[in-house]
Amino acid sequence: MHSLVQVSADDFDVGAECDALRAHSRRSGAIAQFVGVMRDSNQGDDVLTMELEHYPGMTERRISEIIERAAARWPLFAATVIHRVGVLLPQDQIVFVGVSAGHRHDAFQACEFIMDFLKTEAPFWKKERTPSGERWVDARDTDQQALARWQLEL
Amino acid sequence: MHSLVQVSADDFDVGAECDALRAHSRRSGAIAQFVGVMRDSNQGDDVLTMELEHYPGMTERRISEIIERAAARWPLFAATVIHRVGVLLPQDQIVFVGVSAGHRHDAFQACEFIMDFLKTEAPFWKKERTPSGERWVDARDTDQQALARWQLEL
Amino acid sequence: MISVLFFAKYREQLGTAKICIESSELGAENLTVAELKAHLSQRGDLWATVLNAENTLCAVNQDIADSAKLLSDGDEVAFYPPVTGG
Amino acid sequence: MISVLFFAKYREQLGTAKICIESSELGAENLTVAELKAHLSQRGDLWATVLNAENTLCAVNQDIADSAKLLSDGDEVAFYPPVTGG
Repeated sequence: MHSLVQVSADDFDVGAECDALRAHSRRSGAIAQFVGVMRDSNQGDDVLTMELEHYPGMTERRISEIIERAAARWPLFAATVIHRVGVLLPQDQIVFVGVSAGHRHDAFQACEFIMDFLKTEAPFWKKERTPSGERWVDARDTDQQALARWQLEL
Repeated sequence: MHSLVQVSADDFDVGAECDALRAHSRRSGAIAQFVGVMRDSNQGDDVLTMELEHYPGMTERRISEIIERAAARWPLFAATVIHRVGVLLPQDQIVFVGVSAGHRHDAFQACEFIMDFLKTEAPFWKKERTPSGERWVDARDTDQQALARWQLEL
Repeated sequence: MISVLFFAKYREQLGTAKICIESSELGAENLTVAELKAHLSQRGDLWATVLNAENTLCAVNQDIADSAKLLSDGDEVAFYPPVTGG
Repeated sequence: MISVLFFAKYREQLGTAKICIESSELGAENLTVAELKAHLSQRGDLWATVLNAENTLCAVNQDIADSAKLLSDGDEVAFYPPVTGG
């Protein structure tokens, strides 16, 4: 399986990432992708900018490890995870997860699995700037709850 | 909800489609996408080219109707379905399904729902050219079985 | 007049993509899809086989229809094998 | 020497991203994470609060670790709040 993990301040090109996954998938046929986008509001407040901090080194390790867990569970051809850090504006792309597999259900499952574990295990932290000041974003219970699915489903 | 259905011989640009979904999703944050890619083999034979026939008019109607069913089931901001027809080569893109929603699980579910019903209800037919001649691709039981999930799950 | 379309393998097997049948030729005013199939099956064994195959699908005016569906003058009927897109 | 890193809200609250502690200062050779927390908590109430908060996470050499984890000279320890990426 081919895998790519990138953590950087740079924006990413979804079309180019999809092309790269396609190039690794002559016998696959199914590419599932997720793109996380910055919202312009949160908890009722306008969000002007968002700053993403991370733990360099550990971030890449944890994401690679999550991809390996997904590849052990579903037969995958390739997986790409890109996560941005630094200052972002509303509608900016934050994260890309792309997976190619032989069967579309496997591709969908693996893609969502990677997103769910990235949300709860990869060391990123978001700080929002709103008209009334800056605040660190709190972790959400729903993200922890999303993990339960992967113990139950195959 | 904004929706776009396109059936054409032209290739599509995944990056541009993702950007368009993003533009319709200031308050969404989650975009799930599927890209179906032509394989270079099927049932043990090399596939040199594939020709996709469809039922013009009905195809677009059925796809729009599938999108409406998805939008009735999950809160969606936008959905795009593009399907190519005509002659395709291995590694060519065949189909794009993109969905934006407020929550990533809804986006994943709606995207896979649309693909599963497109596979079984949209009037497209594939004809493969292999080194030993041409053949129409048979419908697969697994595609019918995939529908069962949507009666059981929420 | 009723238009009847054939797609994919059926189009090739029957050697036609579209036929038009005058209402007068059908003998009755409001035929069902089943009756249209019976009428077309008189064209030969190949037609009977294609039209009566267990997995042959039918659409009337581009909506999926079953054999009991009543047809009207001007309708577009399509017969096709299971779909394989995506 | 052990490096201790703090991230996000904790980095801001403690006013430091990284401290280095000499083994001699720690008093023991092989401390656990829990013992390191106790040692650092002596720096003041804010430190005690951050380090002993129920949802404070810890990594040792960039792997998630619990309080019983034994530390060695040269280790990189990190304390951070629940993650919010993606």
